[in-house]
Amino acid sequence: MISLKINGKPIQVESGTTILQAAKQLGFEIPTLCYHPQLEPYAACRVCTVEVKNEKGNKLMTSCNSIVEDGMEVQTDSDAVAQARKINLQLLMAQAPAAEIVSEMAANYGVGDTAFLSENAEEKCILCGLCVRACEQVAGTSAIGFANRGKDRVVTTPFDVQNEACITCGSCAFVCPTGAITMDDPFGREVIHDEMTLGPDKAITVPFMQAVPNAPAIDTEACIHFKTDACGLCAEVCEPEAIDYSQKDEIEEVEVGTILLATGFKTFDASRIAKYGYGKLPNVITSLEFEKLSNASGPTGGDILMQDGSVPKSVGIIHCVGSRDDNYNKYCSKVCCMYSLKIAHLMAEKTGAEVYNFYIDMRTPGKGYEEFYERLLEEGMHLIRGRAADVSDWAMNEDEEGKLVIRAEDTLVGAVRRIPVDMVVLAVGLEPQPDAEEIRRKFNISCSSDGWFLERHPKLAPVSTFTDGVFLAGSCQGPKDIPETVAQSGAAVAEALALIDRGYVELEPNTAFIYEEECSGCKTCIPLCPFSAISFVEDKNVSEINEALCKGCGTCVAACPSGAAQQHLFTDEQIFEEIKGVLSYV
Amino acid sequence: MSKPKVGFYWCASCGGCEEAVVDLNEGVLDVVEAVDIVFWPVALDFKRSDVEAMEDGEMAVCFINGAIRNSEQKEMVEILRKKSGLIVAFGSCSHMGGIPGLANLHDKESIFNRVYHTVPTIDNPDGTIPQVETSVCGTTVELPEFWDTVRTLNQVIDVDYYLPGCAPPVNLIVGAVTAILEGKLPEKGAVLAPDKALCDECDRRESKPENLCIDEFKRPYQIIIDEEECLLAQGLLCLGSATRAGCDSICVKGNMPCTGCMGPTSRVNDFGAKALSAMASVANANDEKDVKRIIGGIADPVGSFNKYSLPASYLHRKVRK
Amino acid sequence: MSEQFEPKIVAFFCNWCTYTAADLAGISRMKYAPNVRVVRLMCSGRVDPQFILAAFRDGADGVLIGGCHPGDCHYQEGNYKALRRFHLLKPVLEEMNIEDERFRLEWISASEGDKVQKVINEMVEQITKLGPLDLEPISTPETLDEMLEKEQEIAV
Amino acid sequence: MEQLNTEPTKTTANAQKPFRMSVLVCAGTGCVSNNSFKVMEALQDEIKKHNLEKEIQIVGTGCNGFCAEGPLLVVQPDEIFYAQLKVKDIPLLVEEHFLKGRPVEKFMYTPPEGEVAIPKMSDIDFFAHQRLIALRNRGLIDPEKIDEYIGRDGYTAIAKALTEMSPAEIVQEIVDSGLRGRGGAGFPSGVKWQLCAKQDSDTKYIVCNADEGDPGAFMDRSIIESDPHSVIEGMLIGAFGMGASEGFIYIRNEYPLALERLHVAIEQAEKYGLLGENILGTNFSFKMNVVRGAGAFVCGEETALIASIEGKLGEPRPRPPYPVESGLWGKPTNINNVETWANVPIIIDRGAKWFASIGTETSKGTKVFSLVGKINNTGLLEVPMGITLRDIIYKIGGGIPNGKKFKAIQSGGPSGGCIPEDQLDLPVDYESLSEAGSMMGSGGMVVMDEDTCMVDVARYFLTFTRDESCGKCAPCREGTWQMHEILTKITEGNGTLNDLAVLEALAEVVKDTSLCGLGQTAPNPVITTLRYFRDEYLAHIEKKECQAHVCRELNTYIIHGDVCKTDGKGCGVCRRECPDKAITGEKGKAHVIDQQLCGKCGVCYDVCNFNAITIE
Repeated sequence: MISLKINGKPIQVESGTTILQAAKQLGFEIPTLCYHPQLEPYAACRVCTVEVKNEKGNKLMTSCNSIVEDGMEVQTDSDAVAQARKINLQLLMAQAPAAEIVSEMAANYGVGDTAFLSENAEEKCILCGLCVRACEQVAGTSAIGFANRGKDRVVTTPFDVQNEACITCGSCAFVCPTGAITMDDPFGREVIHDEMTLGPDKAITVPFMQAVPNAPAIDTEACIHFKTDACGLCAEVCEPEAIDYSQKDEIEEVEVGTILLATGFKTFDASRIAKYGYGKLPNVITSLEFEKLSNASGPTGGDILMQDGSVPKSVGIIHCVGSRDDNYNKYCSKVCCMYSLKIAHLMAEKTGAEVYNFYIDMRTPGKGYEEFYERLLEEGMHLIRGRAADVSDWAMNEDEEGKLVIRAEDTLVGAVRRIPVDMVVLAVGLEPQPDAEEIRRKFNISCSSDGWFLERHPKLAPVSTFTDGVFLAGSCQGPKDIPETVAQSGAAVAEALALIDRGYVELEPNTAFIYEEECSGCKTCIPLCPFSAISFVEDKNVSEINEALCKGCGTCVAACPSGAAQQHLFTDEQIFEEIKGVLSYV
Repeated sequence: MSKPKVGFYWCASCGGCEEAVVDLNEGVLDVVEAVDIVFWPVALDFKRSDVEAMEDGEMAVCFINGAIRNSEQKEMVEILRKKSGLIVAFGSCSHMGGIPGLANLHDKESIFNRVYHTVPTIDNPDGTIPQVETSVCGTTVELPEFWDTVRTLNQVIDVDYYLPGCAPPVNLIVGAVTAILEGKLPEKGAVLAPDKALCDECDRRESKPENLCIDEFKRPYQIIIDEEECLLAQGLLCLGSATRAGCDSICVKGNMPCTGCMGPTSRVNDFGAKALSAMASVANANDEKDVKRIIGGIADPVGSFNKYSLPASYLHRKVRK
Repeated sequence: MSEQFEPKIVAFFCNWCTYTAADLAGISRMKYAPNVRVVRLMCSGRVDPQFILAAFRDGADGVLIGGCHPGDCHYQEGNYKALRRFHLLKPVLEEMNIEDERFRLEWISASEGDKVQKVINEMVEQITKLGPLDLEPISTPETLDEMLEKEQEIAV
Repeated sequence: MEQLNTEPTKTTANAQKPFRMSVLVCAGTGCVSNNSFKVMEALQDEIKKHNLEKEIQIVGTGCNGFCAEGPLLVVQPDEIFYAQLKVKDIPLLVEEHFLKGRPVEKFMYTPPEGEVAIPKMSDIDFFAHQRLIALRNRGLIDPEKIDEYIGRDGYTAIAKALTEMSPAEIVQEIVDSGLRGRGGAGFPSGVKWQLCAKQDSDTKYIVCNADEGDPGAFMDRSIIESDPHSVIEGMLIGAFGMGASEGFIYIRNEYPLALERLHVAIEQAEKYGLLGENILGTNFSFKMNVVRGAGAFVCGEETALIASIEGKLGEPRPRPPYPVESGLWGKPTNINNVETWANVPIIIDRGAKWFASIGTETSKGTKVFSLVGKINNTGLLEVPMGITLRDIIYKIGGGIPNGKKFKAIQSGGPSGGCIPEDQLDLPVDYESLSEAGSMMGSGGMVVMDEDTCMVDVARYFLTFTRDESCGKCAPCREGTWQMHEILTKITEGNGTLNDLAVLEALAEVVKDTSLCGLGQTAPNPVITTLRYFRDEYLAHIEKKECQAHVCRELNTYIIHGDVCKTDGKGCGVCRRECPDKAITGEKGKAHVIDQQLCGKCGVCYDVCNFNAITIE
């Protein structure tokens, strides 16, 4: 332990402690600009200067990096210190007049204005180097650094060009004390709801409100620690030490009797239809993005805002985006008409905007659905029957200036209309999950031509599959709305329970078997069985089929060169007779 | 009690079956001791008239080898059927058509054309081909009618038993004769040989792997054949797994693959199709291109799988166009 | 034969894919030629080449095997075995003068009702064009003389 | 040493048949830029022409020191000193002196005030008062031939160190010698060595700081150019003493000749087994690296230098930890300046006691200075510590040219301070100079005469430190810039007394709170000039007057009409040259300057041949 005095107060601290840390323990605040507890001290701003008395006499030292020594006497606010801080803060004020934090700090020392010459009134950067150190020490990337000497010193990227080393983590902007660094939208748009537009989400998040379990998790794709093996700030600041980087996704094997496939759907990627301008034009959003915007726990607290923060006065909703379209999906996604009407209703209610629906056919079967549609008609919703041709920001007259223009044929009027709106919502359809094919193979089931999982029979076995014990629930089988999904899931669960309740599985009746006395032990059948149901019995020199393993395909039977293998229900004789039979009538 | 009378007859065949009888060596003496050979044209001077002169069913058994491919053979076997208590189809040719049966890949016309016109060694300026009836010096001379299709014995007459093989193995012959003498015959229509495939008695069977899959089919001249290892595992088209046992695997012992002369086991109807199925199944390929490559390595599939059995197969002859 | 030749086609369909697809074609009211006679097997891997030949012998003018697409077999790889046998049987049939169109192997998944329709209609059309498969029946002692007479006629 | 004898070089072989004369041509940078190589070529041609090759040997040496008089040539054994030679002089010189044996008086050095040429080098004042230790071989050996260094007892010290001394004894010897760092701060080298030797680490490094960045200083450069092996040997001894196995020489790339000679020297030393594995057959191994610096002044600061060697941005970091604890790549590292290293071999050779007998109580040995500015004998000199500034300026330097009055001497480079005339009897040692507000620095000395404006001098040095500040810490980056702005304001006549107060306060804060030595010493010129020449500042501010007439903004140019008319006949040259068209007048008549239009460029003053224009 080291004994020293700070402002006359004695204190004992562990060796290796800095004066700044020691002073903090005693409650003496020392101003800092270039210091950050998670970064190595840099001692560049010199604001943390204190006066130290030791055997060599009095000396001004920076407290952020100076290690305490036995017998030190430190003054954190002596006249000399105050004078040094005043001058240094004035120098920084002159250099970066727009850095408010500096002026505020100077005001504490009675400095209102700098005595020094100022060159650039807009300057915010005080060259404290926090960003550069954060980039190197936290992000581990060194994508930014200092260039030039002296007064020409600037923080920049190598050769002043954007470079791939930058992982756009935003550490530099986060740590910047003066706001000199901002994260820019590459499209130059003002960012109001970052989830929707760009910029990385935080690497540690609770997936969504009310998530279960309601615990934050690290997104390893976004986390700097996993990208560059640096950072680790969260572990440093987490007092209960709950952060564990070594945790990994684990694959656990669970033995089950039945499996429900409820892999759901994926929404249609609206940017595939370039003419609607999604991803290019501002304020063209998808229905799901509208839901997030409208959500009370969403980024805008439920207010429907455009990217410039204003409320839309007119909104177009385009139906059947990616559905009922030979170029994308031929089928009707079933749920879009109704949710579009809901969006229209909410939009009108929340913003008072004029809402235009562009539909092909209005499909509202179901309990209460048609009535809702009627209600909307009464509310004065604009419903235009016709597929929207495109969305553009190309104005042909003053009314269209600064707006999104939807062009559509109004088939009821028989004319092409141009409707200028502030915001466009695309009612995107439902699509099978991109990995449906993979899942399908894994479970040995089929897919329909659209890619939805195929039921065993469309009428008689709508939740079963061709694989016993595997059932389908929800929209992995095809587009469904919520009640339908719930109903079908219930059915699937009931089927699964029935199987579980019975507690045993019926074997296939059509298993293969071997006439032992006729088997020559040629082993031809053994490698053919994908289920390893056939084994060779050495002492008898014959093959033997385990009927519990046999799934009854009959491949071995067809290959058995001496006909010793046969299949129940499908013996050679039976099939020969069947062939004769089917050919016997004219 | 007089000794049972026995006959031997030879139709479309190579004569090897007759040799097989002779191959009994001194055993033939025991046969002669036990039976009275009353008809054996290849060895003894009997005439058709001698047979015709017999009472119906006078012969206890008649062994007929060779396929049937002309009218004279048909007539003879019909007579023999009448005069014999039992007819035994002797050897692959009468059993399944045999090598001569491969003529079913052609027809009478093309065969005559080849044999009498286009074969390089022929000297036939007049282009003469055999005629059933020919006038020679005022008399009519007859030749048997040559059929378009080669037939197995049982396609022509009712056959009681079959002695398979090309030629039938001696021990099977002895076994058959003994059974007849002792009256311990199986059900009519039976093949007088074990009803298991050759792998069962093959010396190399233990070297056959359980995960047999073939990357390339080879012909014997293409490799130096290992004398211990399963021939199929070496890539040779050995049909032993589809072929009835009873030959003591003499070909395999001679380091040559089984070609299937003993015919199928009792549950198999079409020897060639079944053997083909077994061989194709173990080709190690799933991709169409690879399948074609490996399967393409099997030269002459019809000749390979139906070397002895074409007339007895489902398709039995080429479709006429 | 004044009346239109109607070919007989024997189809061996696997239970999971092609048979279901045929079912789907039915449910979907897809009309296909009635000439096909379906033999349902659990898997195309069960198709013994003997069955094909037996079908031809018993009077079929064409044989169709329908199985799951490669990789999709309900039994994992039965359809590959069918593929191997098919490619070995093909040259045999060719040598026996049975036309290529008379024997087909098609991968038809459970969702491809339309493919069932297309394949069958196509096959019927092609085989109708070829005419009946004139495979000589196999003689027995009883039918021999009759057949020899016929043979004589052909020879003349 | 065995190895050395087996490979006699040409020089040693020739040495067996002694030459009649050795002609030592200075090949230091100063003389080279004055065409000494051409002179040498001409000499060779001429000697060949006269068939004197076997009698006369020509040697290109390192810097002789008397750079103002280059190209220089010393003829041994008679020590005849020729100065300012030109190629056309050579035929006469060769014929007269070398052939006929009559030294040529007209090529010899004549002191500025004297009339008689001085033939012998040691009789020249410039050389007479020097004591050469670090520069012991200058002008005597060919720096590109290791044998010549060995011939002058080179590499005997390392042999002694390796075979007769323990590492601890070596370090102790340096401690006892009282040698202090010659790079500027004057930290006792022995103490630093002890600290480094004490560190427990498997890897240690030693570094030679040859990043000589002060304007007007060329001590390190001369040592490397004239005697590179003395540095290498010093480092070898240090490495053995401190337990280091690898060394770095950090040298600025602007020193191509020094760089080349260093490479040649290292190559030769490696060939002789004096560098590399198992040096002189012992277990001691040492690898030498040369790192080229890009010429940033701040890289002379040791932590910035380390960062630069490591390939990082050359900027200092806070100390502690000191490099002896955590230096290059975090390993203990000892950094010494070129001159310090060059002193080491001779200390080991002749003993600490001998070395400690030279100099003063606190400052032992000698110091090399580069003497420049308003001085007659510009050049490089080595003097014992304790000599007075007056002796340096008047005895060695030969006084101020043109009979001007001495005003101040600035020592220690741009970060040093200005010392006025009343302190000229100050003994030159570390403490005295510091007390006077200046510093020893690396040994630059700039002499200023009465024509020098001290405010302008301060501004000039601030220009340098402002430009060379790395920009890391705020007081240095911003403070030097602001000080420079204020000084500029004053020199332009816009200064106020408040500016002076701000300047003084700022200078103190920059000095007290800057991170590294650069910033801490950058205000020295301001502080010392304010201390000794405050009246000049006040004159600039209050009277808007620059006594030395250096600050042109403050000058008023006046044409004396009578002189112009009578002497100059109204020649009109000034009118034509004036860029501001501020001068009017007809030919033959007196001219007048319109003070409103005058841009104060001073061209008229410079072009007037009749002294009709004066500055008020």
